[in-house]
Amino acid sequence: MSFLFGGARPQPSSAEKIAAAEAEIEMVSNMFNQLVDTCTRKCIPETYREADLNKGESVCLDRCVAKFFEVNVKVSEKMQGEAAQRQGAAGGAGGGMFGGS
Amino acid sequence: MSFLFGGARPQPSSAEKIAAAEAEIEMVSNMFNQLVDTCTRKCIPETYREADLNKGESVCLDRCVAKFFEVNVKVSEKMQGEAAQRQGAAGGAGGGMFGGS
Amino acid sequence: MSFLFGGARPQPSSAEKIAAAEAEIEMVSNMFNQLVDTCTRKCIPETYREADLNKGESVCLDRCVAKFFEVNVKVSEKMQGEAAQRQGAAGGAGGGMFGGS
Amino acid sequence: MSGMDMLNAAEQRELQGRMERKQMKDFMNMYSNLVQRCFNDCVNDFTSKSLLTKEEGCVMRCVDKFLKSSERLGERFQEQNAQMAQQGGMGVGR
Amino acid sequence: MSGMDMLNAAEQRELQGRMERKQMKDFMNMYSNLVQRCFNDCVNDFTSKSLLTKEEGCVMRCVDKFLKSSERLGERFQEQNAQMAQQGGMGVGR
Amino acid sequence: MSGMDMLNAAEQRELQGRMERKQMKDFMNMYSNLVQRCFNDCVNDFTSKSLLTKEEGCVMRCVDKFLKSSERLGERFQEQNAQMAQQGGMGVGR
Repeated sequence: MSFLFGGARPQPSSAEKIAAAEAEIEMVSNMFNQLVDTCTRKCIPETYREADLNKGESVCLDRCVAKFFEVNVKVSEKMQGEAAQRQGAAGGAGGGMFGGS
Repeated sequence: MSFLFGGARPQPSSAEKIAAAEAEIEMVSNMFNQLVDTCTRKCIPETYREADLNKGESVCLDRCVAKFFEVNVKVSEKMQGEAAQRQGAAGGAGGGMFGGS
Repeated sequence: MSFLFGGARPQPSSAEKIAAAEAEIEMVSNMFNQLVDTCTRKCIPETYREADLNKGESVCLDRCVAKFFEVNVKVSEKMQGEAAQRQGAAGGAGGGMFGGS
Repeated sequence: MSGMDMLNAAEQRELQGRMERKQMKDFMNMYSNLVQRCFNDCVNDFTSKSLLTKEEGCVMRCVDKFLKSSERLGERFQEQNAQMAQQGGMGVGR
Repeated sequence: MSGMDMLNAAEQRELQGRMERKQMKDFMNMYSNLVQRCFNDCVNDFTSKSLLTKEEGCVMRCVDKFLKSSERLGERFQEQNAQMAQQGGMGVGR
Repeated sequence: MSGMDMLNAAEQRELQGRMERKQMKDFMNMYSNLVQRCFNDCVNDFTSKSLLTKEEGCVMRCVDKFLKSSERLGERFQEQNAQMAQQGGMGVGR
């Protein structure tokens, strides 16, 4: 999912390349699953009076996808910015559980 | 979990057979975990005044299991019916993320 | 995660030793993920008026970690106690889905 | 741009196999989420051990609506993704 | 009927090993869901850093009740499953 | 006390590799939980297909707050863990 975390570094072994591709696909698939979960909860009322999507629900789903992508882009830009800052600062206080590598 | 998705097709390699059996067990185990999650939320109040299950809670759990199975059967019948229809129609509009093979 | 389930038994093969170490790390990591999920829901209001943690939120998080550990210790002691009882009784009624060794 | 472009034929076959197992798993997860969601939203009467007619109707409409929603979301997801790939090569997957 | 019936001895041993690892994982998941559920429902006071007596009591009853529920649900699950297997060979597992 | 102390060098290397893959997966999970949480709490207007200014602000503050919370929780987690290891050798990990 290159739009999320920037370009890839050179990857040597075959197992590593497969693992990286697999991780990329898994990321996309997770993102889609969360999108389905989130957007159906936001747009589909829990009463189920009709089996079809009505106009309002359909439009809501479409806009929900657009906003979900926009949020993903903003968040990933923010996190890349912070990662770059941290690397620049080289050895600040932080880290915690997610500071590694 | 053959009651959910109909009979198995011939499976050649050993790895595939093990993977299929593993998937079957995992499906049952997932179903049980969801049953526990769902039925305890439906039947057990979040106050925990007593450590034992009372009569009302016990009966509720029993009925919840019966209804959960009934829903599983209905949903899987419905989805098998639709899959059959789709195969008959051979190349309709649908698909989306879940239309594949 | 030895504080949860008592000492380890002798483990022969290399694959088993790696699997056990992996499971231990996974347990800790799961516990931390649940801690993050639970404590942020308990302590961080969903309005996000400010980007920083305020004093009240920080203190709440600290106490939440302490209580989460305390609950883990109490629950694991209780379950070890019951497991010991069951082994002593050797062949009581129980078991269900979670009775197995 | 994407890691997948750098795989050779053997590596692609291996990846393909894993993806098929993943698809099966994904389908099962989708199925059980669907059941759980619809059960949760539709079944609330535990004075009987059989589904009420209105509960069954609710579950069926819920499944329909959920499948249609997933399909629509899948289409939009792919469009958005293709659009991002065009604007500055930031697409997902290939 | 079930995929498992077609495995030979070596395949069953391999499956057995995987199932043992899975059981360990399942137990850990069950344990951490239990902790999370009971913590969530019982611990709501963050003016102190030690569990209150009433919180501890609530957690202990919650754990008891949850284990008893799981056991009961497990028994009913297996009964239902056996029953389905009889009615038209649609059982789960073997 | 811990299982990890008994691994030889080759076993530790293998474990190391698995842990790196796990770390990558954990990071991705953390990222997507973060997105889902902040989207859920901040985005509630579907009369337009672009983020409102106030929604974007909310998401950015939510991300910040969540990262700071995770960092703080990580520190406390490690302290508690170290403390338990001292009191009677019941620590997690090494």
